[in-house]
Amino acid sequence: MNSPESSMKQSGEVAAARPSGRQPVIVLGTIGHDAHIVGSSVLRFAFEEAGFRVVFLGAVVPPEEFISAAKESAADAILVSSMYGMGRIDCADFGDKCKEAGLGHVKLYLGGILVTDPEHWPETEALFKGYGFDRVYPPQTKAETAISDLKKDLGLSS
Amino acid sequence: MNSPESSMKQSGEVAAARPSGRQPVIVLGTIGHDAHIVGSSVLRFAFEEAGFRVVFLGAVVPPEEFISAAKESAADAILVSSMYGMGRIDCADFGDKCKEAGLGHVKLYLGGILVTDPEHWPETEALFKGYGFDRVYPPQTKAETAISDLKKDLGLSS
Amino acid sequence: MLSGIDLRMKQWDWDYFLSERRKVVGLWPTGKQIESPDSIAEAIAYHKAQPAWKYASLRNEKAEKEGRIQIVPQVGHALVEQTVDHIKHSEDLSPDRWYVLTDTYTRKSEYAKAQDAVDRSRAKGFSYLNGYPLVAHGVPGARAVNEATRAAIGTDNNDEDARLPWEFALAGGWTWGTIKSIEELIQHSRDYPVDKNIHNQQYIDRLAAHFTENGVPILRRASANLPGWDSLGFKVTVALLEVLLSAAQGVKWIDLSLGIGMNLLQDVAAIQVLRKLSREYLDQMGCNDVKIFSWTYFFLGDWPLERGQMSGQLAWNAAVSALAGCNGMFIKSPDEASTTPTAAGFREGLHICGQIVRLIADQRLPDSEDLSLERNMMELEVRSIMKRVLELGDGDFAIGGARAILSGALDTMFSPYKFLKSKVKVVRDRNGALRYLDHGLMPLPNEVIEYHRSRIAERERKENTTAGVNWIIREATWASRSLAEEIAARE
Amino acid sequence: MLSGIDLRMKQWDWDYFLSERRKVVGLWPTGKQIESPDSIAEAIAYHKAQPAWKYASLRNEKAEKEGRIQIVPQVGHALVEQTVDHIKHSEDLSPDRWYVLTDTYTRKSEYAKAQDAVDRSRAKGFSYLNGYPLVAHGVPGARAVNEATRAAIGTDNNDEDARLPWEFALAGGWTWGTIKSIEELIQHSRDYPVDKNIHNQQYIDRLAAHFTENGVPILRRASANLPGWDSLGFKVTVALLEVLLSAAQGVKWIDLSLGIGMNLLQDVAAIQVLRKLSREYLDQMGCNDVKIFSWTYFFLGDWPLERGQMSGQLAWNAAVSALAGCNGMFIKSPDEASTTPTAAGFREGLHICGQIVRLIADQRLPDSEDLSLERNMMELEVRSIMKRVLELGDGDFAIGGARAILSGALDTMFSPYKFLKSKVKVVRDRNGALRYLDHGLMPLPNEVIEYHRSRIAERERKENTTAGVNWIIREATWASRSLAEEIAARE
Ligand code: B12
Ligand code: B12
Repeated sequence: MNSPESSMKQSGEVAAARPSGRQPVIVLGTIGHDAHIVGSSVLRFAFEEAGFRVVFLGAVVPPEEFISAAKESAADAILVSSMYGMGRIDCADFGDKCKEAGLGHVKLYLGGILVTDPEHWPETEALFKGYGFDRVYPPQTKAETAISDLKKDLGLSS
Repeated sequence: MNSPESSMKQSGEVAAARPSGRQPVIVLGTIGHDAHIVGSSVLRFAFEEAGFRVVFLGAVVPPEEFISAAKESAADAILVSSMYGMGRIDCADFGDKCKEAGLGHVKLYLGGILVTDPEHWPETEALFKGYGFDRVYPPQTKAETAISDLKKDLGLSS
Repeated sequence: MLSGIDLRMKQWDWDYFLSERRKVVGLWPTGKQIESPDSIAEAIAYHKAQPAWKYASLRNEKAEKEGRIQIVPQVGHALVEQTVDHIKHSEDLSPDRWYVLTDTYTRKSEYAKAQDAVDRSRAKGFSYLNGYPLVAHGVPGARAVNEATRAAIGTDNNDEDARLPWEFALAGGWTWGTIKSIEELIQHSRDYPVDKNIHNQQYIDRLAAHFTENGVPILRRASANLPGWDSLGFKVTVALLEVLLSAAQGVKWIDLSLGIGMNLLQDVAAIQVLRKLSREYLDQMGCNDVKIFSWTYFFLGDWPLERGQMSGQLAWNAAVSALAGCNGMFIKSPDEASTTPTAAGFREGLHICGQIVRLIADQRLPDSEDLSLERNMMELEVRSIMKRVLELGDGDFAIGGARAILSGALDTMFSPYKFLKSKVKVVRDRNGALRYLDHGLMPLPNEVIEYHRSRIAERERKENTTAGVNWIIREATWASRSLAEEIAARE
Repeated sequence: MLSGIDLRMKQWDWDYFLSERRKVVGLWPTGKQIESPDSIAEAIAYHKAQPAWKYASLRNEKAEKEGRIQIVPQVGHALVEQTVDHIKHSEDLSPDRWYVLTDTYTRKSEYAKAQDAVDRSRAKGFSYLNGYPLVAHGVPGARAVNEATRAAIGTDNNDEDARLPWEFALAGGWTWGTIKSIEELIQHSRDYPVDKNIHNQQYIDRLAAHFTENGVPILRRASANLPGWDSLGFKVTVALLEVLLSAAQGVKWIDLSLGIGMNLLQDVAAIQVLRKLSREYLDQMGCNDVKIFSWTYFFLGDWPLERGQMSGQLAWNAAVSALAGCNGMFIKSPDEASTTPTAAGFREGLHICGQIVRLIADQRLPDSEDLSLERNMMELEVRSIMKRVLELGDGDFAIGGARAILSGALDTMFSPYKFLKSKVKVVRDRNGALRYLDHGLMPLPNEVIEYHRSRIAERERKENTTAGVNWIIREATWASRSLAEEIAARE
């Protein structure tokens, strides 16, 4: 595993571009007032190890910042983490905002602990897909799952 | 609390007869091959304290021994404990045996952990009432409950 | 970041407090309920009519005398009724206090958004908020919650600016709440000025002290609710600083609560060191009359989704707390990993932890060489950082604490706070104790650094690997991984 | 009661064993499956074809090397399919062994009744039996259960006469099981002769030893599965005697398992004393090649019905076991207080205890003055009883053990056995450690008696009561009482 000497919260160094093709880029962070940064940190290291360039925004990130970072980095995907239960409000128009910003082609993934009350997962999933996310993950989804999904969605594997 | 100096497994001394009326008598023990003696020991001390004479048979007691002890002591009630799960078989004809022995007037109480598989309590209760028990108790019934029921059933309280 | 306000560790003038207060009560319309100058006296009168068992402070004293360990669950939903129902659901289990978490909007002073979410919650019949909106429901709400139970109600509202929520808590008869003067930004903030945050907490301390001076013994809880992956010595230092800052404002009753790391010896050592040093520093400040109590806060790290594993982890946290002989524990529920805790969940948590407390009763971890070594090392660590804080503050812990956070003298791994150095790296040793792999710019004595290194080296030898970021990442999900999946991967 | 047979602690002649065996296999028709003289060799061949992980003995050795703590759940229903389903339900959690309890009829050699209950269970689709009828299902049944899992299968059939069930266990490829040469009657019997019971266990030991001599390392578990209210020193003595009796027959792999009393220090002391003295006495007997392992068996006392309390108690038992650093633990399930354990129940038990083991990992209770005092006292106690046993047996532990039970040198409170003195009274001290209120006729050194008394006196002072039978009765439901009811009664 590559072990960046940077601090645990800032964006890591760009991993060497993969030999063939452009290195895929993701923007990653925890949305809204949400301070939970550990889960996204785990994702960040796993995606870097898997060969992605990760623009890591840390926690307490306004939706707009995800969008501007995705534009700047020409990201292939935005991965949003929401842990603190306010995702229902924070994420309500995220898909629309991305489209408005011309990011309609960017994959939108969401994970964490999305709602405050115990809820049947398919309902939660449907709710957030309705907000424009391509994939929505239940609590404690492993980084590997998202990596393999994203590789598939970006046509990097089948 | 009276604290008999006898060993924990033999029958305790007869408590002083209550001033008015005959001291009520119970026969108590754990039925069949059942070795669990602690629950019955707890009952024994509680009933003695409540003024009953307790003929304590200990554990691993054949049904016949309950009956002969009840006859000998002119018992008002037989309290059977069954903990090990074989009550369904051990107790199947207990009521009939008592009736045959001329103990139709004796109250029959049963408690412990009566069946091996998780079961809806009303079913278990009905099963054992069908075997001739007047009262059937779920796991961890307190001695006080049985004492107050028995006082009621014997007309010692209302 | 510093805003440059004048920050000192000395008690505020009451007039200064009152002038600040006029701004605070104006932050949101419900503030009208308490804007009159008489409102404080009225609140004090309400408190005084309460029986002794409504006071967390007095409960502490009584429980300590009886050698009884207190148990405190948490609650907080969008509506008063939801919150009250949740509390009532466990009233027969007689928790000593309820720990009311406020929602994120209230914490972030976004009172309008909180109100909006309350309206939506009422309309939809569920809770849109991850906590109880103390400001939106104002004094009537706080009193309704308070009067729903025999337990002592307290608040954990402590984000950047918790002044208005605290006004409602105290007006509502709540008798205790959390201090986060040092740790707050490290935990929840991106870029708030650290001096202003401490200043806001001083406001709350001053208010609590005023109640206490007037015969209402309000308790403040120095939380060190920092993530479960943090160094214990760091947490002890943070809590100690918070204790001193509160005492300086006149607070007289303080919980020393410590987030459990889950290594029994290290947690017990930390609890003992925090108690010893708090007493020592308080006495040096002339605060011999400040009463302190030891508490734990359950592991603030990864909890498993699987219910059996979850029960085991809850029980272990309770066992560590009881074996440490603390006065009480802030527990979690089996819902921890999946939702905002439910009423049924906390009932189960109370049963699990209550049974542990019953079984452990007076059993304590006996002193031993291992424990004393751990304690000595931690004491060296804390004293050394405290010395630096004082130097940085030119003799003042308030501004020193602020500068320590910015300069890396106080530092930790995972934080959203932009101005924290985040150069520290902490890993677990073979016993699960937390050790500095990299202490960044923290002023640790060499002996301590060597001690931590040697413990890490033990695990390296045992596992035949090298400590590094890969350990940290793996440990982020150490406790929560599914046992079945772990076994499948091993085989 | 003694039957008067010739009982000595020396290895049986193989020919004597074989002559006994001819009677044993005739006890029930399924015995035909193994009556041929070749059947033992055939069973040994079946065993030899099994991989190393089917052996409890080798698993012990491997786990000890890796410092891994093993977890063993229990199972046993009337039908093979029910039993296999139960096992499969937790296969992904990879328990190290399964502990197969047989049913009461099989335990009491009432094989006809067991067969009848099997038929009824098959007809009704549920289990009429509180365990697995090992004799009724014979070799095919035992092998089917064995082949259903990667775990090492073993038996707990050990009532008065467990010889035939053990024949089936070993023929079925099961690699371990319990010894109850001393404790059996105290636990389950009314009036069986104590010398005959030991003799029956010698049969099993001799059979296990024969397998071992032939390259199949069968493990015997000295259980001391005595009630959770018994003195720990008494349990250690019982286990130690059982270890020696088995070793004398040639058994080479032995678990020293100890029923937990739930006071951490006392349980750890007991585990340490049992290990130390077992090694010492074995070596003195020239049995340096006998391998011993430390195990716990979860509290054999009252378990609560309430699920949360139950989870807490399970976790505490697991924590004590792990902190003691034992090689493994025999766990219970959340169904303990209400039914024969279900498959789902044991899955949950495995999760609860597995999480505790993960969290505690290499953490151990460090040595301390308190622990060493407890250990020293217990060692004095055990040595003193062992000396008396040897005297009673004129230098022989087998007949000495039998006489000790009858004379009160080995004695305990709650037993159905008519010929036990039952003069002993044991109560808990303020830390929940078990202490002799009355040691009856047990030959305890004065120092030990005083030590126990002084601990009881501490609790008397604390509670301002006098120790007596009322304590014993109250403690019979100490752990299982409903927390809510207890609180209601207090208030
Ligand atoms: C540690 C913690 C904290 C720490 C955070 C420290 C830090 N610097 O990050 C502190 C103490 C600061 C904290 C504060 C709060 N917390 Co908190 N916290 C936790 C806790 C215990 C662990 C979270 C964690 O770090 N887990 C470890 C990491 C590695 O796992 P993870 O985050 O789940 O991430 C993994 C997966 O989920 C996945 N994943 C995550 N995001 C995404 C996104 C995508 C796209 C994908 C594919 C995958 C993915 O990847 C990771 C690797 O597998 C959880 C409960 C739990 N889960 O055990 C509560 C929890 C998240 N907190 C909660 C709450 C309410 C709060 C507070 C409001 C109140 C409080 N307790 O003080 C504040 C809110 C602060 C804020 N403004 O956000 C609630 C949220 C409830 C809800 N959703 O309804 C939880 C669930 C606890 C609870 N049950 O009450 N918390
Ligand atoms: C201690 C114990 C043992 C000890 C008994 C020691 C002794 N000398 O008594 C030993 C180790 C010997 C033992 C052996 C066995 N046990 Co056992 N044992 C227990 C245990 C853990 C506690 C029982 C106890 O003493 N509780 C404390 C007393 C005070 O409470 P109590 O017995 O429930 O009694 C109270 C009430 O129920 C009530 N009550 C009881 N009877 C009656 C009757 C009436 C009329 C009334 C009104 C009230 C009443 O009064 C008491 C006071 O409140 C239970 C599980 C549990 N409950 O926690 C298993 C348990 C009873 N045992 C069980 C089994 C299967 C066995 C064994 C077959 C297998 C084994 N584990 O080795 C053998 C059987 C031996 C035999 N031939 O009977 C099962 C029974 C399963 C079932 N019913 O389907 C249980 C439930 C454990 C389990 N879940 O597997 N056991």
